[in-house]
Amino acid sequence: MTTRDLEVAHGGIPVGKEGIYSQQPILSARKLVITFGRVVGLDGVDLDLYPGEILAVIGDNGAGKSTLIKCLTGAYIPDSGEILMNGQPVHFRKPQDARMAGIETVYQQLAVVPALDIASNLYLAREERRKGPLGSVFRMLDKKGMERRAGQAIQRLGIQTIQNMGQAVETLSGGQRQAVAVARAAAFGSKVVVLDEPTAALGVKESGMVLEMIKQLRDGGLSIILISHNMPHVWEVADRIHIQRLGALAGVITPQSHDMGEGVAIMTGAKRLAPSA
Amino acid sequence: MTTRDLEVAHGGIPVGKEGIYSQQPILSARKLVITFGRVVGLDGVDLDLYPGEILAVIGDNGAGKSTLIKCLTGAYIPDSGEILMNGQPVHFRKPQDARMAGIETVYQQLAVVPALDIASNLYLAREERRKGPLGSVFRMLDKKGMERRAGQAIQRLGIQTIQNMGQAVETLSGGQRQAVAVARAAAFGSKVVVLDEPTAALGVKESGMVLEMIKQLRDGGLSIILISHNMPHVWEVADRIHIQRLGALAGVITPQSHDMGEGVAIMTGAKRLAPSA
Amino acid sequence: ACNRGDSSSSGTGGEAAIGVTLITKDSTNPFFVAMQKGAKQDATKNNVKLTVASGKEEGDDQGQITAIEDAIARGDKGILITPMSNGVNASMTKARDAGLYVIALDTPPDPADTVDITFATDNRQAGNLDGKWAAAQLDGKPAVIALIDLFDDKIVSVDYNRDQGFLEGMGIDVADPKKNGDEAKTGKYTGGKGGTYTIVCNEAGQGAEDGGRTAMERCLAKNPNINLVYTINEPTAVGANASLKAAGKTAIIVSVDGGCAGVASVESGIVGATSQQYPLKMATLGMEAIAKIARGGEKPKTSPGLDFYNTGVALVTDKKVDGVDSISSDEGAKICWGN
Amino acid sequence: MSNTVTSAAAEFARRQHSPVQRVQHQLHARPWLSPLFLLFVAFVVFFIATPTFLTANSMGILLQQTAVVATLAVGQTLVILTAGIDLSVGAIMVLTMMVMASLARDGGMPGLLALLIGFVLALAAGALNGFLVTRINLPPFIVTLGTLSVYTAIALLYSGGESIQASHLPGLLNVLGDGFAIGGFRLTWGIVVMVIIYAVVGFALSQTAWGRYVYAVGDDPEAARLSGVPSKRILLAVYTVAGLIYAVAAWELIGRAGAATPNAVPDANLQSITAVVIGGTSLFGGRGVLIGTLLGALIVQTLQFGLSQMGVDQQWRVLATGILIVVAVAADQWIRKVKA
Amino acid sequence: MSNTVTSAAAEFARRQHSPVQRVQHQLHARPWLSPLFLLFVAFVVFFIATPTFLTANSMGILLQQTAVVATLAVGQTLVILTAGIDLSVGAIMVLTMMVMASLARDGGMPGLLALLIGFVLALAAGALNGFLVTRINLPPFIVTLGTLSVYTAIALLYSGGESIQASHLPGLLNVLGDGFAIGGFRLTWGIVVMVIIYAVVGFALSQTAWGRYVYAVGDDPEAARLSGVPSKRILLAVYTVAGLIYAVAAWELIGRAGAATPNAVPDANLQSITAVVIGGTSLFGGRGVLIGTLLGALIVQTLQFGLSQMGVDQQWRVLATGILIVVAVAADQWIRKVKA
Ligand SMILES: Nc1ncnc2c1ncn2[C@@H]1O[C@H](COP(=O)(O)OP(=O)(O)OP(=O)(O)O)[C@@H](O)[C@H]1O
Ligand SMILES: Nc1ncnc2c1ncn2[C@@H]1O[C@H](COP(=O)(O)OP(=O)(O)OP(=O)(O)O)[C@@H](O)[C@H]1O
Ligand SMILES: OC[C@H]1O[C@](O)(CO)[C@@H](O)[C@@H]1O
Ligand SMILES: [Mg+2]
Ligand SMILES: [Mg+2]
Repeated sequence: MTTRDLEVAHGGIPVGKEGIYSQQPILSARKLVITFGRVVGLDGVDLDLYPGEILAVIGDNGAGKSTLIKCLTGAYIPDSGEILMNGQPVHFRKPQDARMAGIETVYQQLAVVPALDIASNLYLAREERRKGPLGSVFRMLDKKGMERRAGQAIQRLGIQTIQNMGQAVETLSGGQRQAVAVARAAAFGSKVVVLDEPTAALGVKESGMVLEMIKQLRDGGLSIILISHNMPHVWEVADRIHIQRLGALAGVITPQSHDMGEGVAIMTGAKRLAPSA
Repeated sequence: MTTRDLEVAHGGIPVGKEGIYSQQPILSARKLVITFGRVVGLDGVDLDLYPGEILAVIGDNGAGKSTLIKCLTGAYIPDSGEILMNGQPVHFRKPQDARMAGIETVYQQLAVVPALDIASNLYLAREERRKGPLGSVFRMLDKKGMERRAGQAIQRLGIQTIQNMGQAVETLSGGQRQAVAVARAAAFGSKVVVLDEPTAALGVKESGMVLEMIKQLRDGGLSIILISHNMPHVWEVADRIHIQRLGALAGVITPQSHDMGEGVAIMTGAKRLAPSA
Repeated sequence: ACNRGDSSSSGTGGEAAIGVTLITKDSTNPFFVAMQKGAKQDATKNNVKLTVASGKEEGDDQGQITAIEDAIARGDKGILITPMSNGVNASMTKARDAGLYVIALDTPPDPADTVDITFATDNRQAGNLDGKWAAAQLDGKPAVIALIDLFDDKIVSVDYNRDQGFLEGMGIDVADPKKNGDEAKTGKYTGGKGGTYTIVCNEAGQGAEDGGRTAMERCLAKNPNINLVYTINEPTAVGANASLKAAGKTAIIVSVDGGCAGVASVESGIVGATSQQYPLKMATLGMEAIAKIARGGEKPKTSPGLDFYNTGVALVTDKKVDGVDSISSDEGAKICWGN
Repeated sequence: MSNTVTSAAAEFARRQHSPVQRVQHQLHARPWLSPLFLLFVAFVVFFIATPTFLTANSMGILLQQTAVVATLAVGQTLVILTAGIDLSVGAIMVLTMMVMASLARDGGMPGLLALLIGFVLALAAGALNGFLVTRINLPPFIVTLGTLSVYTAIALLYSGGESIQASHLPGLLNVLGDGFAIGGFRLTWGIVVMVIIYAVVGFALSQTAWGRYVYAVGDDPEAARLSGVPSKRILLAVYTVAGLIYAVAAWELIGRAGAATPNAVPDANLQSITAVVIGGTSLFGGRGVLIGTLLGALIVQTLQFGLSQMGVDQQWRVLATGILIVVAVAADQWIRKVKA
Repeated sequence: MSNTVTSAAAEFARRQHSPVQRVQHQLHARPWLSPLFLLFVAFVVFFIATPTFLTANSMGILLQQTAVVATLAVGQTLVILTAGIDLSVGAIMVLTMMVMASLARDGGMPGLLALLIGFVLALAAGALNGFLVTRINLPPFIVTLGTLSVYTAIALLYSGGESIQASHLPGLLNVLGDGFAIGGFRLTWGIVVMVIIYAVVGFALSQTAWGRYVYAVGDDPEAARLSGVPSKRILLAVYTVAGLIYAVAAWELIGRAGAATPNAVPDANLQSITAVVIGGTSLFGGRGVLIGTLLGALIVQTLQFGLSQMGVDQQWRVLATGILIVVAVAADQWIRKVKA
C-alpha cells in the first residue's frame, strides 16, 4: 500500500485542490532508510509532494523530520530507498545536486556562513556578475546590486532591525539569521522549497510574513515542504500533513480531515491512524 | 521614572503575587547600554526581576532581548549601566561569575559543546566526582552516576527519542539539543534561571513539559526570565512581561493588565504604552 | 634621508674600523660557535666592526644569501663565510662585484675562485687520516663498518669528502668519489694489513648527538658485530658511543673536529682517533686577510697543490700507528677549541 | 524613560563621529591598516637607528629579500583560508626549480619549454595534494607532510643533490633576478611578478564568486556545502593554484640565488605560514585578507633586515625578532580593539 | 505499511549483530584501535621483510628512539586539543636541558637541584606561552613562534652554543639513559618515565573534570565559556603542564644523547605535531585521544626503523616514509568508515 493510497484513505484530497493530486508527484521518496551507527534515523519512509501544494511535516523531537528532508535534498545519502523527481529516480550526492534540480532548502541548523555578510550569504553559490566585460571577462561580482536586492528581500520578511547588508551573519540575532536563510530559499527556489522550522526563531509579525510568503510561493506554482512544531501555523497553511513518528511515517492527514488535537495525538502515539479508520 | 513605577502604573501587580513585589528585586539592571561598532544593541535598558516570579521578555527580532540577557549573565560586558543582585552592584566579567552567583542560563545559540556527549554537556563545569579517595584524591569523575542522572533529567522533559546518554551532542536533533540545554539550567539554577527561547525547537508535548517545569521552578522559589516569541506560552506562564523594542524598553505589562493583542501591538510599535495610560 | 653618509667610512682615514660580516652555516654547531667567538676577538685586534650571521640550520642557503645582501647594504668591506653549498655562489659573486672581499672558511666553494680565497681543513685528508689509522688498527681483521654521515636529504661537500676520504684511507674503492653509499657493500680493504670489509649502513646523524645515537642504533640492529664506526663529526660520535654503550658493545670510533670535548674522548678511549680542525685559525687568518686587503694590502696565496689555503689537520690519537702522522691527546688538548 | 533612551542614543551618535571612532571604524573596515601602521613604525625606528636602512638601495634589497617568501605565502594564504595548511610549499618549489633547471641546463631544452614543464609539474603536484585532501578526505596537514617528503626525495633523486649555476641556464630562467633601477632603487622583475600575483589573486579573492567560495569553505565547510558551494572543486582548485604559484616562486628563486639548488629555503613552510598568520589570517580558515600576508612577510623581513643593518648579532637578532613578532601582533590586536 | 517499518527495523537489528558491525562499533568506541592495527600490519610486513626487525633487541631500540618525541608529543597533544599549537616544544626542551646541564656541570650544583631548577624554568616558559595566549589574547601560533626564537636564543646565549658531555654531569641527569634488560629486551628508565607520563596525562584527560574542560575549550571555546568552564585557567594550565612535560623530555634526552647539546632534535616541532596528527587528534581541537599520539609516534618511528633495517637507501627512505604516512592515515580513515 503506497502513501498515495493512505492519504486518500485517511486524509482525503484537500478541499479545492483536487486537480493537483491527479498529477504525478514532483518529488517522492520510497522506503528511505538511514542509520547512524546504532541509531535508526529513518526506518523506511515514503513521501509524496505534489505540484503546487504545501506539505507540512510534523512529529516529535527526534522523529526524523530533519533527517528526512536532508535525505531528500542531498545533504544525507540514504542507506537504502529511492527518491524520484517527476517519477524519475534521482541520486543527489550533494546539496548542490538538489539545488540544480530546483530544490531550495532552509536547514534547521541554518546553513549560513558566519563570517560572510548578509548579502554574500543570501547570494552564496548564486552570485550575480557585473554587466559588460567586467562581469563576463573578469567575472567581477555585482556587489552593489546584490546588496540592494538582498536588502529588499530581507525587508519583505518584515525584519526592520537589520541596519546594513554588510553586517557579518555571525553578529545577527537568532531571528535575523533565520530571516536571511528563509529569504534566500524564497528568492531562489524554482520548483520545490523545503523549510525546516523556518519560523522557530521568528517573532509574531515576522512569522506571519513568512507564512504569507509561503502561501504566495505556493500560489505561484511552487511545491513546499514545511516542517514546523507550531500546529496553528501548520493547520493554517498546509494542504496535507505528513506525520513522522519514531523514524517512521505514522500517516498523512489534511487540516480538513483531522483537527489539531487529533494530529498531535497521532504524532505522539496517543492515537493510531488505522489503515481503515 | 523607574521601571518599578512604570510597571505599577501600567501592568500593576500580578494577581495573587502582591507579596513578592514589596521585596527587593533579586536581579536588576539600570540604564544598560551596549554597542557593536555602529550597531546599537541596548539603548539604556532597565529591568527588575523579583524573587519567585516569572518575568517574560518579548520583542521583535533584533529588539535586543538576547543582548539584554547576555549582559545580565556575564556573556557580554555592557558599555555602561549597572547590574544589581539583591540591591548590590555586581560585575560579571564572564558567564562563570554569574553562575557562581546562582544564575543559570540557556542561551539562544545553545551553549553546548558539540563533540562532548549528552551527560558530559549536562554536567559541564558541574561535574560530580566519585565517592571515596578515587574522587577526593584522584579527582575521578563519577561517569556512571552522571549518565544515570542525566538520563533522568532528559526523560523529565519528555524527550523519548534519545537512545543513549553517550551520544555526542552534535548528532542530536535540534529539539533534543535544546532539551539538553534546558535540562542543565533546570538542574543547576539556584536563584535565577534565564531561558532564551527555550521551546523554539521543541515539539508540542515537549514545550508543554518545559512550561510545566518553569512553573515548578518558580513555585520552588526561583526567579525566572523567559524570552519567547510564543505569545500563548508567555501569557500562560508569565507573572510580568518586559517588552523590548528597538534596543530599548517599551514597557512592562502583566498578562492581567493587557491581552496578547495589546502586547504584540506594543512590541511592534503599533501602540505606545503612554506613561499615564 | 638617503644620503646620510656611511659612518664607518667617515672616520680617520686608514685607521677607521672596517665592517666585516661572518656568515656561518648555523649558530648551534660548537665548531661554528668557536669560530664566531674567535672572530670576535680577532675583530678587535684588527679594528674591525664584526657582525655575526648564519643560516638558520644546515642547508639554509637562503639565510646565507640574505646575510650576504645585508652585508652589502650595510656597506661592509668584507665577508667571511662558510658556504652552505653552491647555491650561494652567485651571491658571493654579487658581493665581490659590489666591491666586497669574500673569503670562505671551512668549506671551499666549487669552483674555488668564486671567492677571493678559502681557509679550510682539507676534509678529504681529514677522512683519509681516519681511514688509514683505522685500517692499521684492525690489523688484518675483517672490518664491519658503520658510516654515520651528515645528511640523507642534502648533499654537502664536507659530507662526501670525509666519508669517501675515510673509505679511501681504508683502501676501499669508492666508485663515485663525490657520492656516499655507492661503493660495494662488501669486499676487500687494502689499508694496513688488508682484509675483508662489510659496510653495514650509511645512516645520517644530522651532525648532532641524538641523531648520532639513533643512526648507530639502526646500524647495530642490522648487524650487532660492527667493529668500526666512522662519524662525520664529534657530536655524532658522542651519540654513536652512547648507543654502543647501551647495547653493551665496543667498536673503534673515528671522527673529525678535534674540539676539546672530542680530544678528551680520545684520551678516555671512547674515540679512537679524530682529525683535528682549526676553526679559530680559519677565523683569524680570514680576519687578518680582509683587514689587510681592505686597507690596501695583498691577498694571501693558496697552499701548494690545493685551490684553498689549508689550515691544516692533525690526527689526534693515543694509539699511534706506523705510517700515519698523528699527535697525542695531550698535544691535541693544547691546541683544541671549544670546551 | 523615553528621555533616557533618546539621550543614550544621542550620546552614542555623538561618539560615533569623534575622530577616534572614525579611525576605529576604518580599522575595522580595513584590517590591514593596522599592520601597515606597524610597518611604518618599524621603518621610522630603523631610520633613526641606522643610516644604511632607509636608502633606495636598501629598500630595493629588502623587497628582493621578501619576494620569494611573499610569493609562496600567496599560495599558503589560499590554502589556509580554506582551513588547510600546506607543508609542501618548499618541496614543490624546489622540485620545480630543479626540474626546470635540469631540463634547460646547457641548452638541453629551450628555456620557455622548461619553464612550462616546470609549471605543469607544480600544478600537478598541487593537484595531487588537492586530490588527496578532497577525494581521500585526508587532513591537509597529513597530506602535505607526506608529499613534503615525497617531493623533496624526488627533487634530490632527480637532481642528484647538485646545484646548477645560472651560467648553465638560459636567460629566461634567470630573468626574474634582473631588473631596472629608479634612481638607486633597484626593482627586479621578480618583485614585479610578485606584485602582479598579489594583484591577481587579491582580485579573485575579493571580487569574484570563486573568492567567496574559498572563504565560505574555510569558514564553515558544512554551511558552504549545504548552500550549494562546490566545496571539493574549490579545494582542488586552491591546492592546484597554490602549486602554480610555488612554481613562480621557484622561477623567482633561480633568478635571485643565481642557481637552482636542492636545499634552498629549508624553512619555507614556517616562513610562509608566519607571513600569513602575522598578516592576520586565521589558521582556522575563512578570515583574512591577502594584502595582510604581504605586509606580514614585509614586517618579518624588515625586522630582520633592520636589525642586521644595525649590526646586531645573529643570536640577539633571533631573540629580538621573537620578541618583536609577539609585540607586533599584540600591538595590532590592541590597535584594532581600542574603544573610544 | 507498518509491515515495511517493522521489516526495515528488523533488518537493521539483524545487521547490527553481524561480526563486521560489531567490529565497526568497537572501532568507533575505541578510535585508537585502527592505528594500532596499522602498527601491527607494519610489524608483520617488516618481520617478513627483514630478520633483524622483530628481535627483542630491535624492539627495545625502537622504543628508546620513540621516547623523547613521544614525551614531547604529550604536551603537544594537550595544546592541540585546546585548538592551539606549540612551536616552542623543542626550544623549551633545549633551553631546559642546557640550563640543567650548565648548572650541574662538574659538580657545580647537586643534580637534584639542577633538575628542579630546570623543571621550574620549563614550567615558567610554558606559563609565559599560556599567559600570552590567555591574557594578551594572541594566537598560539604567533606566541609560540615568538617564544621559539626567544627560548632558542637564550639557550644559545646562555650555553655559549657548546654542548656538555655526560661525563661532566651528575648521575641523576644521565639516569634516564640507563635501564634494565628483560631477556634481550632493554628498557631504559626514560621509556618507563614516558609511559608514566602517558598514564598520568591520559588519566587526567579521560577521568577528570580538568580533562573535559580541555576538550570543551578546544571544541567550542564560546560554548565552554558560556557553560562556565574557566577557559583561561584551563589554557594557562595546559601550556604550563606542557612546559613541564618538555622538561621531562629534556631529561630523557640528556640520558639518551649522552650530552646536553643546543642543536638537539631540530625538527622537534614537526615531529611532535606529526605524532599527534597521525594519532588521530584534530588540529582544530577538541577531538582525539592521547594513546593515539603514542601510536602515531611509534608508527613514524617504526616506518623509519623498519625501512632502515631493510637497507633501503636514504633518499628512497624519505620517499617511502612520505608515501607510507599518507597511506597509513588513509587506511586508518578507511577502516573506521567501512560500512557493512
Ligand atoms: N549524525 C547523526 N548521528 C547520530 N544520530 C543522529 C544523527 N543525525 C540525527 N541523528 C538522530 O536521528 C534522530 C532523528 O533526528 P532528526 O534531526 O531528524 O529529528 P527531528 O525530527 O528533526 O527533530 P527536531 O524536531 O528536534 O528537529 C534523532 O534521534 C537524532 O539523535
Ligand atoms: N556581536 C554583534 N555585533 C554586531 N551586532 C550585533 C552583535 N550582537 C547583536 N547585534 C545586533 O544587536 C541587535 C540585537 O540583537 P539580539 O540578538 O539581542 O536580538 P533579539 O531580540 O534576541 O532577537 P531574536 O528574537 O531574533 O533572537 C541586532 O540588530 C543584532 O544584529
Ligand atoms: O656539519 C658539517 C660541519 O660540521 C663541522 O665538521 C663542525 O662540526 C664543520 O667542519 C662542517 O662544515
Ligand atoms: Mg529537526
Ligand atoms: Mg535572541
